[in-house]
Amino acid sequence: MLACGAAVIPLLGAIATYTFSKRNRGSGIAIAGSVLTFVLSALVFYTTWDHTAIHRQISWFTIGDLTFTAGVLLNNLSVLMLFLISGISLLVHIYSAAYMKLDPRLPVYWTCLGLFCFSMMALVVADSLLLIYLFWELVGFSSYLLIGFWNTRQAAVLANKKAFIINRIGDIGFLAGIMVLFSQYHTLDLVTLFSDHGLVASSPRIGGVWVGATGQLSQAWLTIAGAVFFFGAMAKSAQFPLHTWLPDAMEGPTPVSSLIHAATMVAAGVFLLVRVFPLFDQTVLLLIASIGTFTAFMAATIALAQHDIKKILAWSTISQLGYMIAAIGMGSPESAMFHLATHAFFKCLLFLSAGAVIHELQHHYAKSGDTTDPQDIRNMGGLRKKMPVTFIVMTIAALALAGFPGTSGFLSKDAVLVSAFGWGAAEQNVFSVIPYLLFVTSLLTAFYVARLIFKVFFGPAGQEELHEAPAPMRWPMIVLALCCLFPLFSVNPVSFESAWIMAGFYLNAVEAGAYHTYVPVLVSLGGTAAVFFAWFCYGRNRSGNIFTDKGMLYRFALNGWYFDKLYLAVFVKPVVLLSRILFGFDKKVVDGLVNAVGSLGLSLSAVSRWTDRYLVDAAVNGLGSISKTIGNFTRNFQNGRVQYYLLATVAGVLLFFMFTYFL
Amino acid sequence: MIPLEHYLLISAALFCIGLYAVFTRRNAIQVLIGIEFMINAAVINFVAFSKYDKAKLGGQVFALFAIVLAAAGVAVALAIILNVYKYYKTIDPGKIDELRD
Amino acid sequence: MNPGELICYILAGVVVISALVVVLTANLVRSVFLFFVTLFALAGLYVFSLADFVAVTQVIVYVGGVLVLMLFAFMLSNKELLNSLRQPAAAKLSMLTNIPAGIVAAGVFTVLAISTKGLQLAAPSGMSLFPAGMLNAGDNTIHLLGVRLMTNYLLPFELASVFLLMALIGAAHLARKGKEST
Amino acid sequence: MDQQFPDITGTFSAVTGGIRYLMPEIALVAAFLLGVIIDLFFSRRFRHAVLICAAAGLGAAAWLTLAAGDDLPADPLFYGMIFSSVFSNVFKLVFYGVALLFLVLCFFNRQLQQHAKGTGDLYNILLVVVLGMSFMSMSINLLMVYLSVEMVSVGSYLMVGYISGNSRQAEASIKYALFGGACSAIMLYGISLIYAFTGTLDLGEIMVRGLENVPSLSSATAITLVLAGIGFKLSFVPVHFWSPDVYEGAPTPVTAFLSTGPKIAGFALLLIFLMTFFVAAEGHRFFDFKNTISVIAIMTMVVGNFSAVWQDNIKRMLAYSSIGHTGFILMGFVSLDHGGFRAMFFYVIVYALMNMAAFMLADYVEQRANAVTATGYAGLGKRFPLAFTIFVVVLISLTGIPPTGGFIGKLLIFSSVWGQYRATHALLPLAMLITGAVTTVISLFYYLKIPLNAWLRSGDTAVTITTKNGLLVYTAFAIMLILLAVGIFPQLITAYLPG
Repeated sequence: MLACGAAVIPLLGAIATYTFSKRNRGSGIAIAGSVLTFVLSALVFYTTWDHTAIHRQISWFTIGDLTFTAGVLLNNLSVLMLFLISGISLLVHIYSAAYMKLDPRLPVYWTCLGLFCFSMMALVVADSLLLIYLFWELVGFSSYLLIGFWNTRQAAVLANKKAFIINRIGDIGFLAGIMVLFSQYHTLDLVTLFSDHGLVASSPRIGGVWVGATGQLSQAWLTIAGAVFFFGAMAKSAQFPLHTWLPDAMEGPTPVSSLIHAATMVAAGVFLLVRVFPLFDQTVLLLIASIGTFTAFMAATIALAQHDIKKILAWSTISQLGYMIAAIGMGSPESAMFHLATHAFFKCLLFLSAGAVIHELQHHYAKSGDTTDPQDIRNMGGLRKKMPVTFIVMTIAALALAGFPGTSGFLSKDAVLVSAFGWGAAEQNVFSVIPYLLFVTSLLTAFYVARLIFKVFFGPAGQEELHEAPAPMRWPMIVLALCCLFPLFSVNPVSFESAWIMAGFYLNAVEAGAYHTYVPVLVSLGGTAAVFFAWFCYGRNRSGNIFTDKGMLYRFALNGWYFDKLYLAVFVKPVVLLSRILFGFDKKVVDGLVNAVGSLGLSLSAVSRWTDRYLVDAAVNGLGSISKTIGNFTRNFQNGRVQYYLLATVAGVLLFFMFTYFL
Repeated sequence: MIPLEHYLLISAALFCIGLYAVFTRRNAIQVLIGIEFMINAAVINFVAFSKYDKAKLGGQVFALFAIVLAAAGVAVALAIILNVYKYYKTIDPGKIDELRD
Repeated sequence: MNPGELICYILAGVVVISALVVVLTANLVRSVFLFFVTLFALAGLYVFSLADFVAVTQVIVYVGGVLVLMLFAFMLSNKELLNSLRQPAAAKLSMLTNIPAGIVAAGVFTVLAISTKGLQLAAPSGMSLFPAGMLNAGDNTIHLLGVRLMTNYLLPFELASVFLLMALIGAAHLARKGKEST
Repeated sequence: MDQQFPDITGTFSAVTGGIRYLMPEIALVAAFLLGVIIDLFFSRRFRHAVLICAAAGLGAAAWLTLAAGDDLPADPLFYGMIFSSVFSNVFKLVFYGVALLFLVLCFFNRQLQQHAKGTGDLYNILLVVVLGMSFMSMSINLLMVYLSVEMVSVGSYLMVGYISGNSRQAEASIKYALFGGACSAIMLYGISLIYAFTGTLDLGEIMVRGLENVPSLSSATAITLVLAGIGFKLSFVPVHFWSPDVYEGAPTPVTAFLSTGPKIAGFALLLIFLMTFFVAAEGHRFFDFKNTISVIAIMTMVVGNFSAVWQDNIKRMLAYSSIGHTGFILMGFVSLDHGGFRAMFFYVIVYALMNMAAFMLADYVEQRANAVTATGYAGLGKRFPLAFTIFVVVLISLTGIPPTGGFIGKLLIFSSVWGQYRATHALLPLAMLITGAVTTVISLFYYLKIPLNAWLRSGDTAVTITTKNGLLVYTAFAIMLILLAVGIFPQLITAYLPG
């Protein structure tokens, strides 16, 4: 099977680079493997797209009377993803060869990257939820390795730990969803479950009861199952409130950010949601739509105020993912997939161009011994003349992101927005605000991306002797820039419905009518206005700034709506506190009660400290024997004493017993 | 013949006295004595109820095994206690607390 | 109350009181020797429960073996024991520290007493669980035990021999000095 | 001879008939006796003679267990003392495997090999402990239960205090001996109460009926005391206090063995004990086993995992984490009839492998770089790349992330508890699921410490690196491969599991 081959080659490449990395430092093998993967994927894509789905499986293992299968499922969805991932990873591989040339741990880099590509591709072709979960974890793990690649940086170490743990929290949701489905249907096979006449589609939901193959559950469980799957996708696709890892993950090398955190890994969450789409009921869809929209809006506002070029792009990624998620929630997975595909290209390009800029500035600063932050856009300007190619391709990508006509982003964003307005028209309640919020977000997007371009490429030139990035970095960018234009997706530059991706999925005709006309027009006009506004603020004279640094809203946005701080206060601290309490209890079995209470608050511990001191003083003042006795009493309960362990044990058993039988 | 529940009461008393010794004594050997009390409390039960088990005599046999195993346990424990004394110059279990959190 | 029962109760009283003294006295030597008394009284109780062989084993193994071992360990580990036979006077105050232990032990005793109270196990309902009949004072328990040990309890019997050999080897290992060390 | 025993030949042949099912145990005893003799007379000339003898004995026992295959007795053996079944055979094979791995660890442990009194006695004690464990997995009589538990306990005290090379090892052994002695006395008292209430020592129908006849409070008291004794072997809350101290103080190979072998034997025993009541299906009337074990499992997971977060000493951390795993495995006991049986077996086997591997690597690092704390591991990843790569995989498996055996184990346990919840809609299974999920995330915090320090922090420059013992790492590597293979093809284990 070609698809298997395509998926496995990166793994072989990873092993090969790890083993034979002495010569050529692995770049050759990695790129060759990547090319081969791309060719195979393209073949698979060519033979399978718009043909009947191919499904091959073998029996994997049996537990009791349950058999688990493993296999590949190739339908339009998976081959599109396969093609996308292999294409972008090929370009990123080529780019990386130049970008990472001087890194001493280059073979390790190739190995991790290969592992990542392998797990991502295997994820999209896997045919069972269990397999998807397996590779889902592997994707998380390999991204953990890649984010923390520059492990000498403390920030990178913290960032990868954060990413891993947040992803794990989401994974629990995924696993819970798998368990609910499994107990309901006793299979995890995607075709059996989610095809048109699959178990999920054909299991009736009557009178609050969800009837499955092997029994029935309360309908609440259907909602819960959908919600927990979404929870899993939330972590991977960085949706509110599990989005905080993504901006931090920018600590990794820029090609990694581009590949993982813009184009592929975060798409896994969207992919999963599309895969299990038939499962969602109305409640969950509404939840998905609201969260997606909120995330899109929130992230866009945060992106307005960032200074770090990669952070801006990271928040914009979150925002665009919000679009996709919202589209799924509004029952239009095909436009979500379309946006995913276009977004993959232009966001990848944005990151690679940003990487080129950072790369050049870094070299420049390194040469001159300057310690200026090479990622801060406040220190940039006038690069238009020094790096014309970069300027042009990045502008194309930015226009695509802002959704200007002629670009791919225009098509996919319109697809999302039109379906949103179509959906919103049917909603009578407060949710009808969702399409308008998405529309506002698209204006914000145009503004912040214009700000980025103007700040970086316009204005007075600050630095001397900067030049264009080397060819291996330049060419992938140019290729990507071409992919950001409309012809790759649709022959008609204004009608998203003629796009082949939309046609490739089951197109349920959006009964939008008038929306088809005025939404694209409004978006284009609004976007243009926003860009001009940005030009007015940043491009024309750089001193103009609508945000003053002291504004409350500004700080709110700059700090990412303070979510990190909130999590620290609400989640991390109680966990730490709880473990501290338990630790204290174990440490000083009974006396530990005092300490446990003490750790509840500084004030209480101050009281206990005061008591200690008081007792010591009292001892000196002649209450010797009593205080010694009390001191002895507390000392008796100190840790490390086997008799007190025994006492605590028996007391514990006794309490438990009394609680059970006398209360 | 005193009623069986009186045997149970005596053994319960002995068991708890042993438990108390285990909790409080400041000498590992006395702690061992406490453990022996607890074992003997069980032996009282076994022996007392064995009267009704003529066919298998399970109680008496168990009592014999308990006594013999206890003796072996004591021998091992005393060897360990002497080893501890070598390092700590005390066998007060409360003062042997290097290992802790 | 016939004389047999009276002696039984007296023995039981001796067991409990001597055990209490063993636990509560501050004098280490006295407590070890009272342990001896407790063991003997227990052996007497066993005799009155028609377990003469168990009683003999108790005397031989505990009094002859365990107690002597313990005394040796005492001598080896408490050098100050020979100087002053009493624990320091301050230790008396530490009685207070034993309150939680006392509460827990009393709690356990309460639970045990409640759960064994009023079971009336000597009554026929209890008897019915023991279908094979009762031991009589005239029965030769040594004979019965011997046969049982060689048939029903052969496996544990053999296993116990392996266990004892292991305990012996292990205890000897811990106690002996190394070959190379001085 | 006596009218009471008319058929003495018949009774005797009933005994001899059972012997052929005890061949593995006989092999262990033979190796033990041979080892004692070898240690006395030949150990000066051949230093590793006893080791080879013990390994041969364990190998022979494993082979005999495998060779016996389906030749299982239909009835209990030796007058209802033991019952040999597929499930006890699986446990026995795990014990033999763990013991063989322990021998590998001992062989490479410098401290043990330089012990002035020789290592011969240790191997002999090990054989008896393994013998006791295999009887723990077969006993169906309370006398056998007590005897085998005592064999394992006393042997374990001796193993912990075996070197007594420093104060900590001596301290660990005395704590273990005193705590264990008290716990086994408590268990003995519980057994005596059961005997008093029922008049039988056989774990079976009569005992269950007898316990039913007394008030539920009385039978609950007796059962609680026995469970406390079993809990000592398993070290679940609140009988866990001893384990961190003992595990930290004991020589690392012994810690590895104790946290694996006797613990799993404890699970076997608990299973036998519970099955007695579950088969009769009347257990719940006088003792609510499922709820009790659920609460214990929750508390054990919470205490084990949360306390582990604060540990710096690797052995102590692994000790707490093994408490956490105990709680996790206990979840399987609550849902025995929903696939928990299989899940428990699977998890136990995988746990044995990953725990042994983790301790092997900890011992390896301790010996080569003298590092015993997580902070001491800083920068060691680059010095021992292979060892730490294996360590990472083993820790991933301990956390329960695919594609490792630990993940499949957790998945099976979770789904069995989920099945239990579906069947009953009770609160406790749900609470267990949530606790299990939360503590799994928590465990990531402390397991991550090791790779975090080893790979991502730079350590002191001067780390003394002493003699090589590569085979230890290769053994761990083999275990890692097994863990990965099992993670991808669970069939490798599930195909052979009973239940």
